Amino acid sequence: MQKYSGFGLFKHSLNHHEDWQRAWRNPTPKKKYDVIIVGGGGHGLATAYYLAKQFGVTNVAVIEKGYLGGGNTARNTTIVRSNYLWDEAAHLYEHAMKLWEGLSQDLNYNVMFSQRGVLNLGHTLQDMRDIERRVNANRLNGVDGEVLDPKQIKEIVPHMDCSENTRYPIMGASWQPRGGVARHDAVAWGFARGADMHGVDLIQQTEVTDLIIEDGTITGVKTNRYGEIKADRVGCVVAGNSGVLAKMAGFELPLESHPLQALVSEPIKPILDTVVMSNHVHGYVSQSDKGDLVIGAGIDGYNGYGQRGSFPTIEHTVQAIVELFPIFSRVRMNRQWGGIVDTCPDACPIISETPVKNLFFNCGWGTGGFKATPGSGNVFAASLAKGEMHELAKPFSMFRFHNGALIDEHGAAGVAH
Amino acid sequence: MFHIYCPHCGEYREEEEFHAKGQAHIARPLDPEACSDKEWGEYLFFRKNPRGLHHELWVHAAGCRKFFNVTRDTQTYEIKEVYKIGEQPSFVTEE
Amino acid sequence: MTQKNRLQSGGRIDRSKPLTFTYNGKQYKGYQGDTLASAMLANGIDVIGRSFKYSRPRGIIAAGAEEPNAIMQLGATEATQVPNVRATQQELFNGLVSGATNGWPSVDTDVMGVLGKVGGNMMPPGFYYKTFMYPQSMWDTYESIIRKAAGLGRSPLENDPDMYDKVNQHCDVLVVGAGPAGLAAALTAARSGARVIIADEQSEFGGSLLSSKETLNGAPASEWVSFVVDELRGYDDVMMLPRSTVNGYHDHNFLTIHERRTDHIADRAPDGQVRQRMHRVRAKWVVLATGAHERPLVFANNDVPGCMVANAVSTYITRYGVVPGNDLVLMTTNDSGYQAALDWHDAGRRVAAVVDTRKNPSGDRVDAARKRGLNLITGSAVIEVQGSKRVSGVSVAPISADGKSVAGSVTKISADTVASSGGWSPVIHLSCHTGSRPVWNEEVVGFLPGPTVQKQLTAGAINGSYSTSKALAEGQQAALDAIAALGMKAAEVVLPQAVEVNEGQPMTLFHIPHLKSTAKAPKQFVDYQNDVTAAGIELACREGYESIEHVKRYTAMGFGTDQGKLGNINGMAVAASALNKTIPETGTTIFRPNYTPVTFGAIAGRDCGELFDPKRYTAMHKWHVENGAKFEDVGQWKRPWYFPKAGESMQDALNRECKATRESVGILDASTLGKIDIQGKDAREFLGRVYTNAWAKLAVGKCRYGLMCGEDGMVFDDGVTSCLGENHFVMTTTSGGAARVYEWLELYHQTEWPEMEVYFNTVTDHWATMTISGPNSRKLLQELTDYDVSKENLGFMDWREMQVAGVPARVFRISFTGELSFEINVQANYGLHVWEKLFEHGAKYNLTPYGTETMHILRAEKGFIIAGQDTDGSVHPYDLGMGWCVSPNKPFSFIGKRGMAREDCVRPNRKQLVGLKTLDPNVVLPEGAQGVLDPNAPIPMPMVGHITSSYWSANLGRSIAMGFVKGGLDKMGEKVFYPLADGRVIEAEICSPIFLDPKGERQNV
Amino acid sequence: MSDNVVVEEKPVDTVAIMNQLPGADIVGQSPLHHAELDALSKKGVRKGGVHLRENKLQAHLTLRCNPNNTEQLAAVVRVLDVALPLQPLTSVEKGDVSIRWISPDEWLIVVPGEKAFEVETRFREEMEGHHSLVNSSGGSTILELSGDNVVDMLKKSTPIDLHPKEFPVGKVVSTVFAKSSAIIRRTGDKRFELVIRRSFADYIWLWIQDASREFGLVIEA
Repeated sequence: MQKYSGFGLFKHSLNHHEDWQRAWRNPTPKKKYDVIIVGGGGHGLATAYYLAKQFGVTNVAVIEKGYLGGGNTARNTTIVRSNYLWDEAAHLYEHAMKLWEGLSQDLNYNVMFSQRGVLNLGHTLQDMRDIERRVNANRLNGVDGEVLDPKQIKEIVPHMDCSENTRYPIMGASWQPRGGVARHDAVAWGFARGADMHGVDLIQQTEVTDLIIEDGTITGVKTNRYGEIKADRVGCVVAGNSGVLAKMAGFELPLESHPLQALVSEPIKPILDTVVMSNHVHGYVSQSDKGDLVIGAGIDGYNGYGQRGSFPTIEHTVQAIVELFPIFSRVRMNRQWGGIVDTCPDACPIISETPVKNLFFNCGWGTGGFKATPGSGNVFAASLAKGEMHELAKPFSMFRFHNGALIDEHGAAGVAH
Repeated sequence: MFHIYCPHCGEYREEEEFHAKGQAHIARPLDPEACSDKEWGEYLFFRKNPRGLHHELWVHAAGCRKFFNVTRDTQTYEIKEVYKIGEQPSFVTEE
Repeated sequence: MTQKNRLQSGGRIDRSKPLTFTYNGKQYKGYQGDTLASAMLANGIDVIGRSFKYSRPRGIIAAGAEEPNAIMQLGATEATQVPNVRATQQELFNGLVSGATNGWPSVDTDVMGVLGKVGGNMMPPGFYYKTFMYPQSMWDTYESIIRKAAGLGRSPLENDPDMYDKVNQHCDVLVVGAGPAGLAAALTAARSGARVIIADEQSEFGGSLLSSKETLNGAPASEWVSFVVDELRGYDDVMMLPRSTVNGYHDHNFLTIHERRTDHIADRAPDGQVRQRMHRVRAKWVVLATGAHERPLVFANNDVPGCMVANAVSTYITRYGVVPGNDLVLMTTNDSGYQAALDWHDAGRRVAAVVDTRKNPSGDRVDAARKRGLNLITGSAVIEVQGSKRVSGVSVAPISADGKSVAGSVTKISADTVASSGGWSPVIHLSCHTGSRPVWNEEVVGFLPGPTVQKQLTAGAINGSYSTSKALAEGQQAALDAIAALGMKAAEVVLPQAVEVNEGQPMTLFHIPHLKSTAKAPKQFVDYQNDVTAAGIELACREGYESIEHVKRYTAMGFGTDQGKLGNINGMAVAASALNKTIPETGTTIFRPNYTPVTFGAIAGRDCGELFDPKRYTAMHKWHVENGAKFEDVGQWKRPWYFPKAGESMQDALNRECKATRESVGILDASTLGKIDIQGKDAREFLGRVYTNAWAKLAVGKCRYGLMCGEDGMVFDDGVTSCLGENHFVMTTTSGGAARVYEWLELYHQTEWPEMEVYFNTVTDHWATMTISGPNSRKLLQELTDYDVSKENLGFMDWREMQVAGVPARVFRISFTGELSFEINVQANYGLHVWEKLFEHGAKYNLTPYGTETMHILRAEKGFIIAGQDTDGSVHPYDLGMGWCVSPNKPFSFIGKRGMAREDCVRPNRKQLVGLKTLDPNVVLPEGAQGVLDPNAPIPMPMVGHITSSYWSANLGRSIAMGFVKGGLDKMGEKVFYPLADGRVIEAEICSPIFLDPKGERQNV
Repeated sequence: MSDNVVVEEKPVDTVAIMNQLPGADIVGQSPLHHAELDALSKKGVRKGGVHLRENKLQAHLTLRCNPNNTEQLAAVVRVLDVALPLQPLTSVEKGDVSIRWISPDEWLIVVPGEKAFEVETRFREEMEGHHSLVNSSGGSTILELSGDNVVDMLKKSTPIDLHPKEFPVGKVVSTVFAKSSAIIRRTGDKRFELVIRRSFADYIWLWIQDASREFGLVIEA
């Protein structure tokens, strides 16, 4: 497989780029795999990549009903951070962060991971208590973090209104310098190319129509295009569709799918270097390399698979952004869109064994999925390779909703990500 | 933005007046003590989350403050009917 | 400077009103009625920007919302800068200041352009995914260069001086677009008595009729437009919105219209006027009459300034009296394109050639071209353009019948303008916004609106019905359909007679072949704004990005501010051809809001600044302001935080307030606490179900503290509820939790226990509540009431009705400070009166106002929790050491009981709330500090819990804290360490959270 | 201290009501007291598209009862001399009594401020069965809005359809008003009444001033 580099680009430019190889094959599936991953989004592709590359399981297929990376991977606001409150979540997201830090080189695909830092603003005394609590926990968990005062914030984001005469003056912020953004599509494509390179079959435009379960053990899947495909283990990484697959397997999940909206401005010259998030006024913003202000809105309160939400949610978000950055008032919103986020009651994911043997689920990431992509794929791959859950995944069992051992990250999850 | 008919006020109002309260018809177990952890967990957290027809609970928060049920398609967002607490939906999915 | 391209007559501009404008620092003239684009063209400005990736010179291509290139920076002052204004949609006004958004040092001599030429080949789509990776540490540097090069215009750096607002509208029929179809629809609906809104993005109604020489009923079409507009104006129930773009179509027929009210007058709205307005429309029916955009053809160097869409050329000539060049070559696949050449010729300039890709074109316009003796070259195409900052000539060659290859020798023709027409794309954007997928139509050679659940009708060019007569008829029919569905009676409207134009069959062609392969030929642009070429799309397909979504994302096609209005269909065609598929097999194209970009200020409306969120005030707020209070935001409430005196630090003030209260008497405005009046014979039983403790025996005249949990057993609110009558209670909640608790009670009552006879009414705002607390509080109160408030007559946790300062009051002897306390409630209209009377009498007791911070300290000295500060949704009453507040033996399984019995809730070593005393009494632990048992353990360090509340206690002369510690209730006296970010490690000892008066003697006097 | 009201121990009762008004020597301060509308009405503009008057210190009583209980309905007539509006979103007005439908089992009764206790007492005497009457006079105030542009201003503030066909005189709705809420009743062709909550009154006052700016706002005493 060809290696991507500046030199390679130059070489190909001499030939008018007519000889680039495919980034991944378009194979016909085999009859049987060691592992089938259902779902070719970022998490599924990352799982396949690490299975093949790190855990030596190369007889793997990813079955995707649409196109690769076409779900929430393609619809999020690309923020990466690991400053979660609870130990279990912090460890998982920090595992992801460490993988992010060398991901472009590991994949030989520039995912444009840019550690421009993430600010979480506090506007009330309780916000500041929560920020102190979280930053202290982060530091002791090995996650970078600082608490900043308004003066320090102003230095990092000079164009934000840090004055005292706003409705909810900024009292401080947590600051994770290693946080940042990445290019969302590139993450899916990079993992896809990497997985393919290690022999994984990526089967697109193919829908899993049923799970084959014998005596409480899964043995394969049925598809609309290729009939039955056997597998020793099956991992479902299908976000909003998890409930549908769980139903095929005969169990329910504590998930609800909600619209999560986002929007971008027209591209403007660089004006905002970092990610700014505010749970209190309900909005967050960063500026992409293309110049768009990328803005995340809140989750709509109702269930929805429509990839769109309600307009007042957009209005409230824009109000929050104008409140934080009054100078953006004359900048214009170009486009809005919606994703479908599968949310758990405790705002933490499910990475879990299930009542069916050899069937594993990875879902419920809510608003936190993109930033976890490599970590989620990595621990899920480890679990699928071994047939038992990785240490970091264990707390995220679906059975926690029975015994009550929830990991309540609503505070850290906030509006967004 | 949804346009929702409030069965108590007898007219359509904007979504801004309402709050979505999740899946409808989740009855509190009559004898909670008799529930296992699993059963209680399911009452608390496990939901249908259908793609398609969904029965959900809404409250006319800024209006008459009454709760009521809505049958809505979660994909097209069409509202098929609204009905009062204690009533049954006439639109149901075939299982 | 002269307007060299301006015609002496014709067009809808007003030559008697010359206007001056500035572009890139130079002054030019235009006329009232011009757009910035038409004025620039009139002045012969060719290069209006540089392309984003290759930095190629670019000119104006189109005349409307579809324009990808003419993206300008506007604004005469810093505060009124607007980035990325489309010159084709900006009306000219006197004094308009504009500039190009890209190009350094200027658009004409651009340094990046050189790089673009040299490096362009190094920048195929997705090149950035393939490089800038090594060494890892260099990415930041690479990226900062990429960022600087990207972006179009710039944000203002000063705050916006203008106002925006929103208006909620309701109508029977919303007509989008005021061309022939829209006007026919609006007229029919209006005459039938419907409530109609008709909106159009342009400055005047008429749509395509504004830029055509068509006649209706034998007269210029504009006469019919005036007639309709006049009639519509006469209806009370018709709202006409020019300069108003319907930018979003949301569920249940909710649409947003972005109206620009003053952008055509000046940079800044005239005083008192709103610059832009968002109409939030709920329409019973929507008629989309949004028209169509002409597709340019894709050919080599098709971005050189002077290359334009054919229809735009006509528009500039007929509507603005501007001929944007001297020598025109027209390339077309269809008859409608001919109009540009006819208009050009009729304006007196030279048509160098009409190049028709069809072998044997026929039709009225073709005949007209022949009649004028135009140089008609058929079965051929413009395969390449020459020139860099302006077209200098074209290469024309015969092409094969399928349009896929060059089929003959090349002829060069000199020209300065190339107009192209590849047919039309219906403007289906709005119909996609609610998730409807467009459907490809072979006949129209374009996507048409797909099936939808919205109450939506379409008319005219959006349906691929391009003739005026069809547009009129469909507009009328749409209105009739809506009127019928609304159950109204339709009025008669006689449509005007349009002249039928015979048209020949168009050729389906998007991408003009070249002698060389696409990869080797000069760049053939598909998406101008994002520099996406046909070669780039083919490369993406070759690399395996086969889904149209992949192609779009990999190449960035359609992601510009024009959202691919010109390029998307061409791009799909190129991809389809590369993949050997048909266009519908390749996928579809989905558009999202906004149709064209919308100012953030307009979306925010007036909900910003002072009105961003309500500030809620108590009846005594004015007094607090006058007495120097600092305020804390608690939910939407503004609560006094502390009352500093001159020269005092915050801690000084707190020390003073705390001591005054414990030593004499302090006063707190507690009006913000939620208060819910509960009545009915089942009220008592209801309380027993929603609180964790027992309520069966609470006597009239008594008060009791209660904890409220969710079904998961976790604490979510608390407060004191008092028994006012056997069937009558008043519940208090936290200030922030009032609305939630109220809805919670209603939820259970309405959905679970409707048979219970109980009514809840919120009375939060009705009562002003003031708490006097401290050993002298009784003396003070007694001075203001005839009622005997002695211990014997008004015991701890009693309430009584009495007059205080002449005002009837309910006085509750409850205490959150641990001191003798009285909570006085009076109707809020009299709150300030009573408050001031208390101060009149309280001076001698040094009555001291205190705020939330002192309240927090005083309660922490007593170990009382604050829900939301000492709880976080993950703790149950036993975790808080408040098992005393749970009555597990109540007959009804109260809310929370089962939840707190789950396996994880009863395991040992849960985090429990305890008191913490620092070893050094002068050190105050920061709230949020995390405790560890071994501060020397390696990272990640096992944590045992965090500090929830921590203060300097002036009364105790030391610091106090509350916090969670794993198994803490069984670890009294043990040590916990708090490593802080500044490197300090603070050692503390676990203790009871009741630091002061553990027996409660102070409050029980 | 004034002792013109004799306070005595009440016998244990099912519900507690009290005369909440002090003697006439103590003047109440309405939620917009601080805005000094009276002074503004004297010195402010006299021409404008929106007119505002605070109808302050009225008695606001929330009645909850069963609309199917004819006994209760009859009791209302005995006390107020007017029947409850049972049709959703309607109101009645007779003499100095006005009643607004709020919810199927809830009505807002407004009578002159000094009559609150009298009405409460009469209800206690007359009405049987499950019901409640809650005095919320201190918690809200009434804004009277009128003028040629009153609808234009309201359309900026509430999503309710105010077209006379949909919103005739007498109709009443509880709805959102900006980021707060209001009970809106049409009292005339170009005349509306808003019942708003005390703590939000200043916000709504600021909002109305801003939303009326382009039309001119006239304050009436």
